Amino acid sequence: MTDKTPIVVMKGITIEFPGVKALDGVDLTLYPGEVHALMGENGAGKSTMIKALTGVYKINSGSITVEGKPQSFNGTLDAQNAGIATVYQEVNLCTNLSVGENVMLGHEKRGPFGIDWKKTHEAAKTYLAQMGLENIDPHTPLSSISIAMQQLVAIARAMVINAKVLILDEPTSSLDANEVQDLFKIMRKVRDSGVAILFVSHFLDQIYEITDRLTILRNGKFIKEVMTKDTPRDELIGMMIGKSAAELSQIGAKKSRREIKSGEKPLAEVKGLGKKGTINPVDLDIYKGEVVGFAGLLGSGRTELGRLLFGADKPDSGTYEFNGKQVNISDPYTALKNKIAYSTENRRDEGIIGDLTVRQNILIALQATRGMFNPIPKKEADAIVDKYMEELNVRPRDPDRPIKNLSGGNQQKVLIGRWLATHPELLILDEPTRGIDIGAKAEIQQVVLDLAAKGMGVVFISSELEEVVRLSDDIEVLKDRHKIAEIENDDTVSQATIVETIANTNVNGKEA
Amino acid sequence: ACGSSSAGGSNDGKKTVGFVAVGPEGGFRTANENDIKSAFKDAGFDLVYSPTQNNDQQKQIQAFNKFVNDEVDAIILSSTEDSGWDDSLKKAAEAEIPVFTVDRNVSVKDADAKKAIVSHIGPSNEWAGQQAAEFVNKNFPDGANGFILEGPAGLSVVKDRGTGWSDKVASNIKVLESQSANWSTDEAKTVTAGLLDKYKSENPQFIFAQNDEMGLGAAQAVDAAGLKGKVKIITIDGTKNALQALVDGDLSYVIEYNPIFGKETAQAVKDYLDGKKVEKDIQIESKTFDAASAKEALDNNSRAY
Amino acid sequence: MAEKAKEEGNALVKKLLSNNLTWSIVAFILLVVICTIFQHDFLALSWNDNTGGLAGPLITMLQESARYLMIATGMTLVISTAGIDLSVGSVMAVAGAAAMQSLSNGVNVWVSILIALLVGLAIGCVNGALVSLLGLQPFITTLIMMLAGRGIAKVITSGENTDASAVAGNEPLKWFANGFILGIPANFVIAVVIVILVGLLCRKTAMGMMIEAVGINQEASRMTGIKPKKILFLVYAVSGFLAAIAGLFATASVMRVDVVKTGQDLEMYAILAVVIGGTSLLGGKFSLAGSAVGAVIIAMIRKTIITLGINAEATPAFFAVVVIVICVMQAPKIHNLGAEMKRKRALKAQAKAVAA
Amino acid sequence: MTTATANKVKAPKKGFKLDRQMIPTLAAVVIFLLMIIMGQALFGTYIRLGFISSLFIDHAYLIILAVAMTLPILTGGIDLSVGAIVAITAVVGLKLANAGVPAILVMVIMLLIGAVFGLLAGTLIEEFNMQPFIATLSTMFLARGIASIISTDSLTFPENNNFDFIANEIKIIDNPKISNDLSFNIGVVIALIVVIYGYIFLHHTRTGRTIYAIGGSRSSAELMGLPVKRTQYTIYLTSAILAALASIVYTANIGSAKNTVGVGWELDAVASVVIGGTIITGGFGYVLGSVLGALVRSILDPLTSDFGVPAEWTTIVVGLMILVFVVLQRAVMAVGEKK
Ligand SMILES: Nc1ncnc2c1ncn2[C@@H]1O[C@H](COP(=O)(O)OP(=O)(O)OP(=O)(O)O)[C@@H](O)[C@H]1O
Ligand SMILES: Nc1ncnc2c1ncn2[C@@H]1O[C@H](COP(=O)(O)OP(=O)(O)OP(=O)(O)O)[C@@H](O)[C@H]1O
Ligand SMILES: [Mg+2]
Ligand SMILES: [Mg+2]
Repeated sequence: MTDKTPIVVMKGITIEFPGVKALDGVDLTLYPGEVHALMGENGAGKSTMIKALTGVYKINSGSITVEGKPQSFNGTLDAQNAGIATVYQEVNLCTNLSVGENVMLGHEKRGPFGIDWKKTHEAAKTYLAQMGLENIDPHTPLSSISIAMQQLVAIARAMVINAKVLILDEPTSSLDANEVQDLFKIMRKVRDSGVAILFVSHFLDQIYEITDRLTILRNGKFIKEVMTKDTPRDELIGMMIGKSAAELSQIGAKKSRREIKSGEKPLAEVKGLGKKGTINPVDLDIYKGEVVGFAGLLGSGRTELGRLLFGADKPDSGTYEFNGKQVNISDPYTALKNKIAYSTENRRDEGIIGDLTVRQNILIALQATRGMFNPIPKKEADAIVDKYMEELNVRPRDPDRPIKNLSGGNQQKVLIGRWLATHPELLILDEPTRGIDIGAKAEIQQVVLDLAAKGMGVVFISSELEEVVRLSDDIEVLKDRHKIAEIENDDTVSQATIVETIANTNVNGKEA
Repeated sequence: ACGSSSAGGSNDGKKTVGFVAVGPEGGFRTANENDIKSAFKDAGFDLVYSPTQNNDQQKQIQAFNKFVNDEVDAIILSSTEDSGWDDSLKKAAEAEIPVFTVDRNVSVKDADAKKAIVSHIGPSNEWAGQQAAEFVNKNFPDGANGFILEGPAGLSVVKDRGTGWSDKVASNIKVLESQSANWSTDEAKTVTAGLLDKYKSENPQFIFAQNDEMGLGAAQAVDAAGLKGKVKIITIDGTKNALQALVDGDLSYVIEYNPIFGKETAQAVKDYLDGKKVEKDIQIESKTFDAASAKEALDNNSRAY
Repeated sequence: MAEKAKEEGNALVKKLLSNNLTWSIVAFILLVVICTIFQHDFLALSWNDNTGGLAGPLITMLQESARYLMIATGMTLVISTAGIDLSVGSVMAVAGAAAMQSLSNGVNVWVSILIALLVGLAIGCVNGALVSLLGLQPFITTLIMMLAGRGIAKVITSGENTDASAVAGNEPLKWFANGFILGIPANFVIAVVIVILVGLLCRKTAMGMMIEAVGINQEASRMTGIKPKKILFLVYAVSGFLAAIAGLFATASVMRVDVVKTGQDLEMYAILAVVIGGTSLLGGKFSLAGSAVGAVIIAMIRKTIITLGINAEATPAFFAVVVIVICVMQAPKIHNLGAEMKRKRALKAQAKAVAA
Repeated sequence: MTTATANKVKAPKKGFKLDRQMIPTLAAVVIFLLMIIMGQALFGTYIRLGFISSLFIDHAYLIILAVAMTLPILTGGIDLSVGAIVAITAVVGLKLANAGVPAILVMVIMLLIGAVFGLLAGTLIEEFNMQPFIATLSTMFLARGIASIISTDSLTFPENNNFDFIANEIKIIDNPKISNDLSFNIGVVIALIVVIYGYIFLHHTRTGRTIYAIGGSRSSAELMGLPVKRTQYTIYLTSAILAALASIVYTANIGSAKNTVGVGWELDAVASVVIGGTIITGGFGYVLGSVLGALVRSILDPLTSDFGVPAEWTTIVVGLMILVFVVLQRAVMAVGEKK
């Protein structure tokens, strides 16, 4: 191992933002032909470390050498020219352009008359195919594919540069198991060709599956560099969170199913709810205190169904009864007024309001339901903000920071706090644990269970079948924008049951 | 629909005249254009009116070329600029459409283009500037200090009125400062207030405002500074408002820039189309007013604007 | 202890230096200084018995700034939603025309004022409806309204520059623009009061936050239950209304509307005031205080031009230079110059140490 | 694994991809044609060859400006200085021509002056974080101010040292009546070349694609490693140089100029670009749309004048026509999105 010469050496990297030292003397060494993971809790400084390497942030002290040459990049372009390809945590693509254009931007194939679009699109097609997106026409507008697919497109884009270093910041957070395996296949191929890969993920399974070496950060400080195979999980977790793994709250067994009393009226009763082109009519009952999981593959329509329930999109068919009343949920405002809340999977575009403070981001939905001219009294507001920052362990615990300056995982926690603050009776959570560290994930899962126990109806949408199976009372299975099955989640049900259901049922509900 | 017939109503035997205009801007301009329009209507013409925006010559050129293309019987040109018309006039000459310039004369180099212009009708800006200078000369034989309020930098009216002033003004008359107030009453008030502050010690005694609008603004600033009557204000145009102000003692002298020459213009066009001879340069008489003659003019209600 | 105090002091200085408002005020003071050099009694104030108020260059400057304060306030809210209102200048003309025309047609002065305000509000509502309900782009919508507004003003006065200075009973309106309250120009006082009211409305209720939210991320705001359409409609309506007040200030000052000149180019001044005040044209966080200072600076620049006796030909260039200087002073690059150089030096030293 | 992915990814519907972004531009074509037909039906002069010829000859400058304005608008920026750059280059150009500097050299100098203002705008935007609106507003004031400091006279070309060769009309069809002549001049050819250049630049160069990317999301474009800064400089340089080119074509055409030329042209150019379907917030649009937009904008004035609209009403009517236009576009797009 050590006989290799490192390709990237970062030493004593320190980065300060107004009021925070995001990194404090961190070292990182990348070797060719290895997958190296940056490990740490939300806000530990992983993304910041990556941005320091690629010149997005200027370092206050420390040194960076790439292939033995000292470097200080002035932006991603320089980094790219030096052979570093990066996929950042938040998807950074141009939604106004087509998928193919996004993949090839800056690397279009040129012919005698400038860009040769035919060749460019062909090239894009091959790169997309590598990511398992062979059936996506490169001409498709990026805006029309889901955020998860966009993530894959971003990775395909990174492949275009013949990089010596490939950086992937939480690429798997929105992928399902299949996609993750596809991605790993590619990562192995790339690694074997001698490229150094820097990888960030909060899934320990994935870490142990793909990585060779780990660098652990905590609170912006360098803790240790270790070889993956020599480090047991407990020890790793201990290093990441600074206490022993045993102290970590664990949700062990599967939730026991909530029994529905006969004659009990559902909290929400939906019949034939659908919207042409996005989701076919669906029947659905959600009871008080019940967690309903939506399971399905990428693009199966889980998000679309969630959005219809919240009125984010207008349904064009179906009836919707809530709390025994016929309701017409035509927009989010009406939904919130009826005590229905929805936390989006698309954090950057539909979730955070970047320049507003954490405080304002928590309060804003509650405020909107109260109306513009009925401000929340300061005391009450402070109490709410404190409560949810505390409960969800948002770090740093400073409510007056713009939310865009928080780490990805902490942004997610703030958003969940926003919806809880409205005291919903039905809470729809779309990928709530995306990008959340292992400690916080368990906490959020616990929050979901607690809320249900207190009588809230919860819709839980996640690409991680494991957590869907563990938390849900009922699981709705979707495929190709149809609901194909409803599974009562008892002890006989496992992830495999669901995968089988998806594979063996076609959209008419018949066995395939 | 193509062929010899022209754009408008030659079907009813009326002659069509295209009017390349500046557009309604209040004061002189509105009076002038309304007068031309009604005079041509009275004379039995079909007048197609085309204003510009922001004094943009380009829009005028476009309108002119369109009239040539529509084969109107004559074109009235009230240009914002005195040059830049050669090409368009050449086209008019080729199409044998007579052009009458009003208000502002245009300078043409090209011989073909010159042929298109039959006649110029309008009062003289330089004359108006000269009158202002002469009034000041006469009133302050021992010399005086004062300001000039100009229109926007670069318009030829502004230059011509300025040239007229400089041609005639006596050497002991000192212009402390010339500032633009953009033809605007409101800006003139602000500018004048500033100038009065700044030159308090120089004892300014006159203000020459290049139009009525600015003169009225200056008068208010003078009034506010408690200098009413001590500073003589001279303006050009001769709108009713200005004459009233003259009667009230807010202004001291108003030089008319007579906008009422629609009749003369219509007559010239008619004569030419009837094959009669038309004079090359038809000067429109303008008057000057002091308080007494202003009162008279207002009393017998002879002012149309 | 002393160390800590010093550190705190440094932090304060840093905060001040990176604050746009600081630089705007510095710019304002610089302009005043320049004027005083040219005209020694520039700062002098005297009592004018004629008008019953203070007199002097600064006072006329404040008098002029009232209209900028109004349109800059409306513009701030609009810009905060990532929009723009190019029609404010024209709305001023329309409102002025409505007031002057109805006055000279014998309408009671208070009714005339009301008509003017309602007309401005109505145009603002049309802008708002087009932008929010039809989803048209603000730039083009208000550009259309800018064109049409001039036309409407001309239609109201039949193309004349209606003069109501001689109409009996026009005193209240005249007073708005020319009067004094405790010696201070009434229009300035009124404008400041309105700015404060709008500020309170924005910050004491949730209105300000919601406007900002819509400007920062419209879709995310919609998902929180805010109704972006309502907010958009509201800000354009407010902008129209405030522009009408500005139009009254501008026309009542001379009791005459000039259909072409009243409010001409003032949309640009308002936008400049907003940007100088630190609100980004991309929308989001806004500062009404900043815009107010920006508005006064615009009036001050114009005063400086008169005071220095800058030629009509050179005024646009002078204006440009001042604006560029102010904006460059506000540029983060300039503030961070010191820190950046220190950082570079430190890194270099480190690199040397490593090499050695 | 891959098969699992394959069966869930359906091919998107055909035809959808291309049309949506093209719709506003197509709408511009249709409405332009409708306007011509209406003009012809009511007034009988709108398809005369002479009318068509002067539509292009008189508006070659606007077509160039519309192309110039398309670039910054595609990035979500704007260049308000184009009208003022026309003025300053025209004034300097004519002064030099009158001082005996050869015409070709004068043109080169005019283009260079344009470049200087473009560079200044680029610097203010990229180095000092000024927003394009404010930066170009400042350069607009600056250019206009310097132009009027240099001269407020109406300047004309000297007899033997002018740009006539650009303006001289070449008749393709020479009828006895001038209104039936079909003609063009080098100015029109220059505009045509600019349009082709604009098209190739935006659609067949990487810089062009970067412009669209910046319009989509500047921060994304930066993180994607695109040369954002360089592209921004290129944009404002190009638009300023094209403005200088428009100035050459315009002054050649009318043979004279002065400091007040070009007031409000930036707004005409913006209107053209928007009518042509480019979104003012950036990211979507076509050069060809802007050209159509310029033609539509140009035909509004003769239409209002032929309809005999009363003087006070003209700007209202022009405004309403643009409004109807953008509303129609919006409606067409809404229908397109539904499909
Ligand atoms: N632009 C910024 N301004 C101020 N503080 C910032 C900024 N970016 C990041 N931070 C802070 O730096 C710290 C590290 O953030 P970073 O995004 O690197 O965390 P991370 O390890 O990637 O976490 P996650 O797993 O949640 O993505 C956080 O405390 C964050 O609040
Ligand atoms: N085969 C496909 N090709 C292109 N776009 C698709 C396809 N399937 C779905 N989409 C788009 O992707 C989105 C998929 O819907 P949705 O987000 O509800 O899926 P999901 O089940 O939540 O999956 P995920 O959120 O993991 O992507 C929709 O915007 C839809 O238009
Ligand atoms: Mg991160
Ligand atoms: Mg989803």
